[in-house]
Parts: sequence; C-alpha cells; structure tokens
Amino acid sequence: MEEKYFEISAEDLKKFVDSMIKDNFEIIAPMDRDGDTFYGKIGKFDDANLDILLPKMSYKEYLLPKTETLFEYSFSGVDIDIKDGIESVEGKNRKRVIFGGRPCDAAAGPIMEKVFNWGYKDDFFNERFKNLTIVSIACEKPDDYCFCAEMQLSPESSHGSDLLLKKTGDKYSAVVVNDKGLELIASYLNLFKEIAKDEFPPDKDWKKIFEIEKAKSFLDKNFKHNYFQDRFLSCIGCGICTYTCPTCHCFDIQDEGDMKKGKRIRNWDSCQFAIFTLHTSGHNPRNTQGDRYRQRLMHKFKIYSEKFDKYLCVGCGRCSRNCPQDINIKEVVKDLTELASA
Amino acid sequence: MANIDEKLQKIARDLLESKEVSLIIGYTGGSHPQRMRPVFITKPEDVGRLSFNRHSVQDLAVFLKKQEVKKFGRIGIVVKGCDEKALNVLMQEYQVSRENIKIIGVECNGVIRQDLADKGETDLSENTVYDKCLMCGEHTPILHDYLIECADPQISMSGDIKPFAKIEELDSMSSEEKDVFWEKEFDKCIKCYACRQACPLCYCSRCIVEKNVPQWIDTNFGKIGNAQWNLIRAYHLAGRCIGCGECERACPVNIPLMLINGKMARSIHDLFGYKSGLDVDAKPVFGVFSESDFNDFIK
Amino acid sequence: MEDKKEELAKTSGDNDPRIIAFVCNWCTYSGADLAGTSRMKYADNVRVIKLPCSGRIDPMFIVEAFKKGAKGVLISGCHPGDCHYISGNYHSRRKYAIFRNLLGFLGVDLNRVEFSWVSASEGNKWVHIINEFTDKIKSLKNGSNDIFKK
Amino acid sequence: MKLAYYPGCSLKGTSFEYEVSLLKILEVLNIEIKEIPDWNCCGASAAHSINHNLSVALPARNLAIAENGGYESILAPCAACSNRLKTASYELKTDDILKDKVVNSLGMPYAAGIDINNMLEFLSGVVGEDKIKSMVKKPLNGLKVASYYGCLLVRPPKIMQFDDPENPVLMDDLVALTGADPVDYSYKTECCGAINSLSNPDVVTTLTGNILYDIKKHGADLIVVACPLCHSNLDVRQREIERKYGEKIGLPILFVTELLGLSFGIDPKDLAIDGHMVAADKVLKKIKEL
Amino acid sequence: MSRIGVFVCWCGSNIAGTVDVEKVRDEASKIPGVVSAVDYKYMCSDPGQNSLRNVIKEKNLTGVVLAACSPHMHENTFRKAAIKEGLNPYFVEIANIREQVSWVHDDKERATSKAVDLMTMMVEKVKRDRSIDDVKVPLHKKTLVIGGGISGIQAALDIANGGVEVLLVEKEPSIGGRMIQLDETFPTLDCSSCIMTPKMVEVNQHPNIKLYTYSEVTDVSGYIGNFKIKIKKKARSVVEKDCTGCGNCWNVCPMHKNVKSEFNVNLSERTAIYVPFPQAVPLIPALDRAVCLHFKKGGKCVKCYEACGPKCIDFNLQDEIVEETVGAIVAATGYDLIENSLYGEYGYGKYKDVVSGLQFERLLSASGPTEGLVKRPSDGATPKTIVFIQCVGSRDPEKGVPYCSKVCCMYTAKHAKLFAHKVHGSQSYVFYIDIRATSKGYEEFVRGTMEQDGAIYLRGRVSRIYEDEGKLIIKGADTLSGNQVEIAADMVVLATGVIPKKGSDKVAQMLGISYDKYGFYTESHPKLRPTESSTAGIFLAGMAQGPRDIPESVVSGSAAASKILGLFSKDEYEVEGTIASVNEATCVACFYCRRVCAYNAISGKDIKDRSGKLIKVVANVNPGLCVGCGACVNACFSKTIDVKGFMDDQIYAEIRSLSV
Repeated sequence: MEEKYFEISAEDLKKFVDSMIKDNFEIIAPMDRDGDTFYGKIGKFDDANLDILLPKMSYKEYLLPKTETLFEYSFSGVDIDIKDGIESVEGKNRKRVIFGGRPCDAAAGPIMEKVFNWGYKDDFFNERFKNLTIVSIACEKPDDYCFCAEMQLSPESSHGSDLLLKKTGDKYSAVVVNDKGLELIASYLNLFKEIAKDEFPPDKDWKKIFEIEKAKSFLDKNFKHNYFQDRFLSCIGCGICTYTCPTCHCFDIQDEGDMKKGKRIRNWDSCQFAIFTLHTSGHNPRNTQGDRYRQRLMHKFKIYSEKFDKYLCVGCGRCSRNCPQDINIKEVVKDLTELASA
Repeated sequence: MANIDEKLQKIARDLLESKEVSLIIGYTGGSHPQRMRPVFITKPEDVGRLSFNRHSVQDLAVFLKKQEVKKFGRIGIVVKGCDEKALNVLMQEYQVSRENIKIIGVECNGVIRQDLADKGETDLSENTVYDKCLMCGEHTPILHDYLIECADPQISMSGDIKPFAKIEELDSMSSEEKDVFWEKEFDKCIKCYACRQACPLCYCSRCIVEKNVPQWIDTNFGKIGNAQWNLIRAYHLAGRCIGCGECERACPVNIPLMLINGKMARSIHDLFGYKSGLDVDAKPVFGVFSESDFNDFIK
Repeated sequence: MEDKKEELAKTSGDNDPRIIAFVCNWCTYSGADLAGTSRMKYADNVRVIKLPCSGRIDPMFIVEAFKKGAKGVLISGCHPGDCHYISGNYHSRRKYAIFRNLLGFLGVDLNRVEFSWVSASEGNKWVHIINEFTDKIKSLKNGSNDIFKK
Repeated sequence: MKLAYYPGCSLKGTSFEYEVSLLKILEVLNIEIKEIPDWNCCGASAAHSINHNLSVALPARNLAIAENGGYESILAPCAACSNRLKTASYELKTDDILKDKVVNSLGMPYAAGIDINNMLEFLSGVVGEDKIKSMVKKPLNGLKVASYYGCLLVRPPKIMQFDDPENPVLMDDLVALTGADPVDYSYKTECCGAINSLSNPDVVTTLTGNILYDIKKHGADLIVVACPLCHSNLDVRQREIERKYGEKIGLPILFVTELLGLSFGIDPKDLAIDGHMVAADKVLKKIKEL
Repeated sequence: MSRIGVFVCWCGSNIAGTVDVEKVRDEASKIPGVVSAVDYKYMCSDPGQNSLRNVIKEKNLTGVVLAACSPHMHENTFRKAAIKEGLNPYFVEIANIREQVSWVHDDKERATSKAVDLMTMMVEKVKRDRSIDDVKVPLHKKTLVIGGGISGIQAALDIANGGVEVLLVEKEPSIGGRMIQLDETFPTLDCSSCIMTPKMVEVNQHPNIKLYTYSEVTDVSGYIGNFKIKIKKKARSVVEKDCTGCGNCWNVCPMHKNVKSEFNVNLSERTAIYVPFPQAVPLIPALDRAVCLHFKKGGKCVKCYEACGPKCIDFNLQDEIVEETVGAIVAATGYDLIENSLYGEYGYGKYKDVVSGLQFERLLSASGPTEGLVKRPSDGATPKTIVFIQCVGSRDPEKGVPYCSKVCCMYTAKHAKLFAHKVHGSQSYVFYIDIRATSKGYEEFVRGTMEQDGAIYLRGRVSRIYEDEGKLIIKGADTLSGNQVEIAADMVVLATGVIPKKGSDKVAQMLGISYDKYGFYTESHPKLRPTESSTAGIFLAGMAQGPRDIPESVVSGSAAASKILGLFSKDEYEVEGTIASVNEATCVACFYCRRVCAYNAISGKDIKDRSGKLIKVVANVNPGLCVGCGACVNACFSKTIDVKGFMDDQIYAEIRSLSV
C-alpha cells in the first residue's frame, strides 16, 4: 500500500496508547528499571520512557524468546505422549505492539525474518513476527556509539516499522508504512489528523564516518589477518554483544527432563562462547577469542550480506555500550575500512 | 596523573626491553574520556599507550585465564589493590605462578562507577565510587614488584552511606520476602554468563553449566534455570571471591550479584575467619577444615 | 507480586510430602538398617540415596531434589571424628554451612533442609530425625514456595 | 615520626621526677614529644577489676585521640599506663565485637593501629642505643647499677611482647650504655607488693625488703626503675624496711631517665634527683669523682 | 540398550508381609529397559541365586536389580553370583526394601509405593553403571623402617624374622635411639643398655636387615607396594667394611674439648671422630666434618689417619645416594624434649645445676659422664637435696603443649628412687600436678618412691628458681597445704615434656602422611587402625605417634610389623575398583581435589604433546591409594573428577526417577 501521513499531538498520543491498553493490547515499551531502561510491558502510557535513546537490550526476545519450548513429552510406561510447542506461542491474537522503539531496532525484524525463512520456515518466529505491530519513534540525537547511517539506515528510517513517529515540537508526525500500521490506528483515527506527504518533515542529512562496503572488502580477503588475534585479546567472551544485539539470532537446542517427562527447548546462544564450536573430540575450530570475534564480524558484514544483500547489523551500538572491556564495534569496523585502504 | 602514566610507561618499557616479560597488560583510554579499556603491549615502542586513572574499573587479572594470554609466558600486569587479590587466589590455586608474573601495583583510592562515568561523572566521592571502594582494605596492592603511588585523595566518608546495606536488609527479611526479591532479580537473567566470563577466578575450561552428563544446571532461561545458575556461581566463588565486582559491572541486566558475593564473604569470615585473597600462602577455606568448625546447624 | 501473595495464601501444608535423604554408606545407612532390624517404625515419606561418604554428597544434590519436587532434603553422615574416610564429613560440613547460608539468603525456607550426624548404632536417632523432619515439613504452610518450587 | 606522650597521673604527681628527667633528657636528645590533649585516666588497676568494657574504653579514648591526631607512636612512661594501653589495643585488635562497642562509645573512629611504647621500649627502640650512647658525656664507669623491672612491664607476656619476660635485660642494656656496670640478681621481676602499699603495707615491706636486700647483697650502688609504683615502694618504704629488719640498706632509687641524664652530664637538680626519699648524695659524689 | 533384570525378594513374609511384591514386580516390568521382572521367596537361597544366574544367562542381562534386604547383607552374595555368569559385579544393585521399607513401615500400600520408588531408583542407577575392574597392585616385598630407636628396631626385627627384607635407616651414627640413653627403666629397674644392646646387635647381624646409620631418607614417591625411595648415606669419612672399631682414631683426636656430646646431652665432650657411646652399633666411628681440624685447617691434621691400623679413614668420602624400592614403610622417627629455655623462671641454661630429665639419666648412668655417680654439673659436688619439677612444658597450653607427656611421672619417680639409692641421706622433693601411673606395677613403683625412698611429693607448681650462695632457691606452691614453699636445693631436675622429633614433619610431608597440630603422626583411625597412617602402605610406631613408654613402643613396633607381614602374605594388594577418575580434557589443575584427599591419592600429571612439550598439568588419581570416598568430586568445581560406582549422573538419575 501507499504510505500515509498523519499528525498527532503529544496529548493524543498518550490517549492512543492508553486506549490501546484498555482495549487489551499488550504494549511493550522502554521502561525504567534499576537505573537502566529495558523494554517491558507497560500498564499505562506514563510507564514508558520515550526520552531514552535506546533501551539496554533490544526487543529481540519478543521474536525469539530466551527459551522456547518446541515440544513437550511424557512417558506412561513405554508409551510416549507429545505436545507441540507452537500451540502455546503467545501473542496469537495480534494484539502485541512494540511502542517507542527506535528505527534501528525496527530494522532488525526484517533482517531476522530472512534467516528464519531461508529454506526452513520457522513457524515459531513467523507466528510471533506476524502478530507484532511496531510503532517506532525516530531519533533526534544519536550518540557516539550509533552508526545506523553507516549501516544503510538512518535515525529516521521507517524500515521495519509499521508506524513511524517523528517528534516535531509538541506534536508527532506519523508515517503509516503498511496495512498492519493502518489497521492498528483504524479504531483510533479520531486522534490522528491525516496530512500530505510534503507536510511530513523530511529526513536530515546524516553524516557517515566510514563506508561499510570497504569493511566487507577487507573481510573478503583477510581471514587470517593478525588484526583479529591482536585486537580481541581484550575480549573475555562474555557474549553480551550478541545477547544485547537486535540481530544476533543463534540458538541452541536442548532436552530437559527426567524419567517421566521432559521438553525440547531452544535457548539463546552466542558465537562468543568457546563451547559454541567445540567438537566432541576436544578440537575447536574457533579456538581463540580472536577467532570468535572475527566470526561475529564475518557473519554481520560478509556472510549475511552475501546471502541476503543486507548487513546483519543495524548500527545500534549496543555491543559497544555494554561491553565490559570497552570493545567498540564502530572503531573496529572503521579499523577494517582503514586496513582495506592500507 | 601524567606522572603516574610516565612511571607506568617507564616500568613497562624496562620490563619489555630487558625481556623480563613479553606482554604487559594495562589500561589505555577508551571510547570516551570517562572510559578506560584494557591494552596489551608487547613492544617497548607502544608503552606510551599505557595509562591509569579513576576510570580504570576493569580487573585485568581476568585475562590471565585466557589461553591466548597465557601463551605469552612471562607477563607484566597493572593491578589495583582489589585486582591483586585475584592474583593471590590464582596463585593459591596454581593457575598463575609468581615467577611468571610481574605485578605493577597501582595504589588506588577508588574508581568511579561506570554507569555514572558513562553519564559524564568525573568526581571521586563516596557517591560515585563502587561500594567495594568504600570498604576497601587494600588500597595498596598486597603483593607487587613495582608500586605506583596514588594520585587521588582518600575519599572522605560522611557516614551516610553504608556499603552493601542491602545485605543487612535482606538478612532481616522473611524467606518469602527474600524469595520475592530474588525471583524478580533472577527473572532478568539472560544467561549470557558475562558474570562468569568477567570473573578472574572463573577459570574452569569447562564450566559446570556446560556439563550435561548429568545436566547439573538447567539450560532454560526460566525461573529454575536462572536461579540454579546464580546459585552455583555464588557457591563456586564462596570463599574465593575477592570482591572486585566485575561480575556485577558486566551484568547487562543489573542483577545485584555483589550482594550474594558479599553475603558469602561475610558468612565465610564469620564461620571460618577467612578472607579471600589476602594471603597467597594461606590454604583456601574449602581446602582445609577444623575439627571445631561450626556445627550448630547439624543435628 | 499480588498474584504471588495469593498463591502463597492458597498453599496449605502438604499431607504427603516427599523427603529425599542423602546418606553415607558407613554410618547413617547402617543406622537406618539398624532401625529396620530393630523393627522401629517411622514415617514413610523418606527416600534414601546411598553414597560412600558425606564427603561425596554435593550440596547441589539438594537443589536437584527440590527441583524434582521433594519438599524436604536430609543430609546425614558419620559424626565428626568418626568418618570412615577420615575427613570427608569435615570437608563437607564447611560446604554445607556455607551452602545453607546461601540458600537462606536466596529465600529458600531453611526448614526444608536438614543435616544430621547419625552413627551406625543410632537407629533410634534416625527414626527420631525422620519423624521430626517429616512432621516439620508437613506443618510448613508454604511447603515449597521458593525459587525451586515445582 | 610524630610522637605522642601520655603522662598519666603519676608523672604529674608523686613521680614528677620521672617527667622532669624525661623531658630534660629529650631536650638534650633533641626529640620532640607532644602531650596528647584532653587525656584521661588509663583505668589503672581499678577499672579492670570492676568493668571490663570500661577498662578498655578508658585507655582506648587516649589512643584514639592520639591516633586521630596523626600520631604513629605513643609513649607511656608509667608501667601501669603502658600496660593498660597495650592491653586495650590488644583486645580491640583481636575482638571485633568489643571494638564495635568501644568505638561506638568513644564517638570517634579508632583503628587500633597506633604503636604503644613503655619507657624502655621508647628509649631503646624509638630513640635508639646509638643516639643515647652518642650523648653520654659523663660515663658512669665503675658504678654498679641494679635494674628492677617489676611486673607490669613484662606481664602478661602475650600482650606486652616485652623482652624475655622471665629474664629481661633491656634496662640493663641501657645501664651499660652509660658506662655503669649492670648488676645481676635474682629478683628482677618479683613483685614489689604494688598497691598493697596503701592497704597492707606489711606485705610490701616483706616483698620489697626481699628485693632490696638481694640487690644490696649483689653489691649495687643504686637501683634504676621504669615504674612509678615500683619506685614509690622501693624508695618510700626503705626506711621502714630497715627498721623492720634492723639492717641498713641505703640504696637510692632512680628512674632510668635520671640515670641517663646523669650520664649526659645534666645537673642532678635539673633531673629532680633531690626529690626522692632516699638521698642519692653518696652516689652523686661518687659520680662526681669518677 | 539396557537389558535389566529386576528380582523382587519376598524374604518369606519379612518383605512380602508388608510390601506387595507382585505390584513391585509389575511396576518394574513397565520400566523401559527392564526385560525381566520376577519375584521369589528367598533370593539369597541357592535356588534363588540359581534363578538369578539363569535369567542373566537366558536374557543376556546387562544389569541386575535386587529389591531385597540391605546391600550390607547380600550385595556380595549376588555380585558373586553375577560374576559366575560373566557379568561384571558392579552391574548388580540392591534396592533395600526390607530394613528400610517392610520392617519400618506398616501401611502396605504406602510401603509398596516406597518399595517401587527404591526399585526404580536402582534400575535407573544400574542403567548407568559402568564395568569396573578391581585394581591389583603388585607388592615389592621389602620394608623401609625409618628410625633406629626401640620401636623401629622391634619392627625391623619382627619383619626380618618373618622372612621379609628390611632397610633400617637411622640418622645418627648408631642405632639405639633414646632408650639407650636411659639408665634404668621403670618399673622394674632393669638396666636399659642391658636389655637394649642385645637387640641392637641382633639387628646388625640379621641376614634380612640392611642397616643404614648416619643416613637419611631424602625422597619417597610411589604408593603401597611400590615406593621408590632414596637414602642419603652421609659421608662418614670412614670406610665401614674395613673399620674394626678399635678406637685408636678417637683416642688421638685433638678435638676433645668444646664439642658437646649429643649422647650425654651436653654434659660431656666428644671428639671430632667419634662413636656416640661405647656400645654403639655399628661400632664404626663417624667423623664430624663441621668440627674436625682436618677440614677446618686445610687438611693439616691427619692424626686419626696415622693412628688407624687398617687405614680406613678416608677424608674424601662423599655423601652417597642409595635408591631402593620397597612395598611398605614404618615411620618411627621418635621424639625430642621441649625446649627448657621456654621457662626462664627455672633458669635452665643460666644455672648449671638445673638439668633436664634426660641429662639426669646420663648423670645416673654408669656409662655417663660421671660414671654413675650423682654429681652437680657446676662443681662436681654430690647433691644432697634435689627438687624435681614435673610437667615442664606438658599440660601447659600457655607456654608449652596442652597434652600430657605420659612418661614424666614415672621417670621422675624413678629418678627420685635412684637418687635415694645412690646418695644416702639425700632428700628429694617432687612438684607435680597429678600422678599418672596407670600401667602394670606403676602405681606401686611411685608409692615406693614416696614411702620407702622418702621423696616428698608436693602438689603444685614452681614459680621461680634463683641462685643464692651456692644453693638453688626454689619457690613454689603446695596446693594441698595451701602454703607457699621455699626450698634450698643442690640441684633441680626438670621433667621436660616430649615433642615430635625435630624434622619429623618434613618426613611426614615426604611420606605424604598426616600429622596433628603438634606434629605427631595421625593414625588412620584412632581406635581401629592405630598402627596405619592415613596413607596405604605406611605404618607408624613409637613416640612419633605421641607420648608412650617403652613397652608401648615395643608393642607398636610389633603391630606395624604384623600388619606388614600380613600385607606381604599375598603377592598383590587388591583394592576395590570404585575409585575416582579424572577427565583430563577438562581438568584445570586447581588441585582442590588434592587438598581434600585424606589418602594422598591425587598428584599432578604432565600432559605432553608428541614432541614432548608440556601442554598442561592435570590431576591424576593413584589407584593404589584411592579409596573411592568421593570427597574430591565434591571439591571439584567443573565436575571433572568422578568416582566409579557412584557417578554424578547415577545420583541424578536416582533423584530424577522418583515420582513425587
């Protein structure tokens, strides 16, 4: 469908959200907790913190939960009873809304969707993704860790959002990207005022400090470059980068249970863990943290892009902000582009 | 400040030039002026990168458990008093040998909490440092081959702030109330194991959570799996944790891990009179016993 | 939080709680055998798991037993000084003391965990401990409302 | 090093000679000590027989004042004072619960870190034998001096950590520095009767008599002490003892600081030697003739 | 896939009366992996065992669970039956449904459900059982005895007489130890050297005993049956095989002043080349290089060499290391006396006439410095009054040791008695705390000292001793009369307490045996294994274990000997295979396992690559020493070590199999 443009006052936005909550929507928004901000279910509009640049974690877990039960089984004697986990996927009623996320987080959804539908179609992911409506708010002031512009997005990108809001003074301009977005506001149209496309504030010119293609060209040719081993001596393999990343999506499948019953689950996993590639023999093809960090760079900036023509990174900068040893991916990618030129 | 850096650099240069060590682990400037990051210097000409200040929060001893770092053989390491205690435990537990390590001790009167530093905090005061700094008993590293004196003044204490006061608060709660508190905290856990990875003393090559015959710890990120993980982590560090607080600092979801570690340290001290990391020659508290150990809880 | 309190209120004592006992082979298991040969009677809620020595009884077994749904866990070995393996019970005693503090700090009701020294000649002590512990577990209002509840 | 000085009551009263001679020799030695401000009673022998907490809190207050004043070391010339200060410090170092209680009651912080010296430890440890030796201008060659230690300096050994508790020699070593000959005898640490002097003088004359006659038998010219109470018993009761046993003693009792002062060539008057009961005239004359 | 057989025993009505055995059997048959479930009246009977064996054979079982009586009753019976059918015995597990179910519960339904639970647990355990082979350790039938005192000598003789080769290692130039220093022995007053010397000679002449005097054990490795030891023979400077013991050398040695005789406890001098005492065994002198003029003055003095007929003095002899392999070791390192100088108030060292008990033995001894005449060390005068002080160091937690030294009461009574016999008209005073005289004839002996020999016993302590006009003034308390006493005496004898031999802790560390906080070696069990150390194959004897008198020392030496002869009566030492094992891939060598192992069974092992380069060190379990207690498993953070027969996954399976 054609994009549609609206305007809504700050006051009406609050009404919009509070009405949705009253109408049994589950609204996931940035919320303050323990001195930080995380996504969480809000009980009212005022619970949300829309001033924060980015919550500490992405809202990945609403697409790929930390732990997902694929199926459950139980024994009675030698008979086995199996229950499919898809039956209990939550949010089927299409009433879950991510509200107040940023364009980078929103862009992560379609990036992950490609993985979960490449060859095997992952019902669990698709069921959740289909039922999630995403209302994002454009960033006004990205910080030094942000590099979405370099990642072919921008602080104002609507890519991946169903509805994107831009704050202009004390009101918001809104662009409805698709039917899902339109459907969401359909019942609340009285709060929105449709405007013409040219009344919608144009995107600013966001500066880039490197060209990501150059980084890829370095990665293409330098698998064994010393840079990786030297630079990531300081990596302790904690995996925070992957767990806070909106696009990292690796998981591990485990069986849990006893002699009577059990379940097969999949849990988040991280390529930064030594055990991730450890073979039964004891051999580990990615034996150093340098190897493992390189893998993350390769996957994000080379392997994924070769398959899907996009990068597996939205430039949100979470991995840098949260790294306990201050490894800054923006610096790292910039290093790669410089090495490519050297 | 510059003075400290110069001294550090001089020591590092001498050590590298004389080939007494092949690697120096230290601090250098980070993503922004209030952040420091680890740096690994192998060439004398690079020592200019070394620096130290009140933002040097990391416990660099954590790197000594990395195979990639061990490969260097003889290593020089910059440590604060708290970090040095980790070296002592590593030596007690045969993970590091004294001959292979040159300890460049830096006197420290506290480091600024990273969450505040990220917001621009630069003042060193009782409101800006970690709780561990407020009750630090080892401003000067216990063992050191070199010692660089402190540039920062001692923090004055108003008495209003009681470090780890939450421990006493929890101690006074009923088990239901404690349960409610911890269930909420553990619910946040995303099992990234950053607490483990950031810990200088979690050096097992195969962590117990990675052992699956039997599956000691549930793999799920649910209530039980998370609680089990946090329990075993605390238990395995009881009597060993030296309170550097790296686990809590690393935790991306802000679980107050130092409450548990602190409680364990207190219990160990109360029951066995032992404090971890103070004496490299001491026998670890769970490596010995006394016939007169606490027995009241046993019928 | 509210839900939880309600849940707590609803849970009443358990009439047939399961108790898992981890015991050493030489003292407590023999003590339990002695209770049998002496035909003493005691509560049948307990399931005994035999190990060589209390030195072998890992505190994490307690957690596994809770996870499986046990309402109470008993650990029992030789009296101090009597360990068949010289010092196994001494080493474990340190661990239990700390692990118990840890469980308590994390909100586990410590009434659910019992430790005892029962010698091979103390069949009556075994009976007494099992009966008393079973009664205690039965009387707990919120039998297993903690992080390891089923 | 900043040195604090805790005089206690004796040095301001009955044993003023001790303080006078101390300050005089320190002047000569060019060592500065500062009397701690607002000091209070150490509790002496009374407090600890009545209230244990009080017996620790009283000395602890003096220690805390000194410590908070930035002093690293404190001198308590009186043996009873140094004994109480050391005992309090020891108890606070080894008992965290008591420490919490006491520090609370003091209303000021106290880390139990300050070093406590009795007079002999101060002279040989802080001042140093070399320095003392260098100041000896009038060597007391040939003078026979018996050092009497008494009990408070050495007991209980676990806390006092002073020399060999059964056979101390620290004071004898100081005597030797002056050129005098230390006299060995058997009653160095025997009881002088202490505070019984007031309630039960008969005990004191017996015990002190044993000490005095033994020293006399070993041919000493004079006795040095480092304890006001010892001094008082040996000095004040001497006439009475002579009467009781009908045998002359005539041994002057000097504080160790006075003896050092004499060897430094200080005028006996400036050392207040004329303040004692047993006159030291003969000895002073002997010194003069040396 | 497991093929488990479950056998439910009725034990007549003992089990079947309370437990529904058919129900247990039926429930068993429903468990995946169970291929046979039967019940039988008496499983332990011959027909019962035969049916068990038949099922093992017919169904080709991989595991057996018996729901029956306690494993302490019949586990062995059923395991033996399994072995006969070729099944590894450790695949047999017992669910105890008699002692712990039917005999202790009444409610049949609930008892049955408990029995089902216990049976199920064992099925899950047996599924995870691994084949375990018992460990057989070959025995090297030779014994090392460390220490040539009475207990070491007794052990050596008994073992040698049993036909086993013995290496007896003594640090001093002669064997004999403390006992040969003593004069007469309580309570019989037979002369110590009269009863000791023949034993010493027997040792020297015994074909099965190899004597190493002036030697020390410097290294011990290995384990029961196979200890590799190194003995350092210190350079004696005398060629032993040529020496005749004539004495010409020591008679000409110019160094006869200033070197105190250790044997006479500093009461006399000895020469640089010397035998410690005339009856020394072997009667071969040793040259003390630390004091010898030849070594101090650049080789000038060669008087002894010149005097020596067979020219067996060789100044160039070097320390020699002998390597041996033994199967068992006896540690009999003996004792020393507490340092008397701890008691400044007694003036030991200051007053010559204050002596220790051992010194007084030498003063009494006919072979001593005074040829048996009691004389004061200071002036050689005969003392008329002696004060004996008991418990010097013993029973004194403040300055000495808290324990009782056991022999002092008796030897003091003996001293007072002998003094009375030797010096007529003399008087003894004994200060004591309690009199402990509990063996045969001991109490009578002490009574005799008091009553016939007139020793005055004063119950109390001495506070101070000082010299006054040639007399020792002893000030003390008599707590029975409540009086202070002051005694003027000619001599004082301190009944000094005993402590372990200096350096015995080093020996213990070398042997890997444990010792208590005083340094006495600890027994494997204080009551039931009083002669075994905590380490298999190492036995204890004599005062090294704690204070004891001569008869007890002899008994302990013989006890150690009988244990060793028993051990060596077989060719192999067999230990159960249920021992710990290490996963070398995941071990990080923190060695908490080694710290908690009471059996010294864990050591470090180097893992090397093909080129011999060290990759890492890991913990390694010595099968000869491990007893499978599992303390190491509990200490291991990464669960890298596990104990066979009680593996972690088995215990978890037991827990997880329960129905709750």
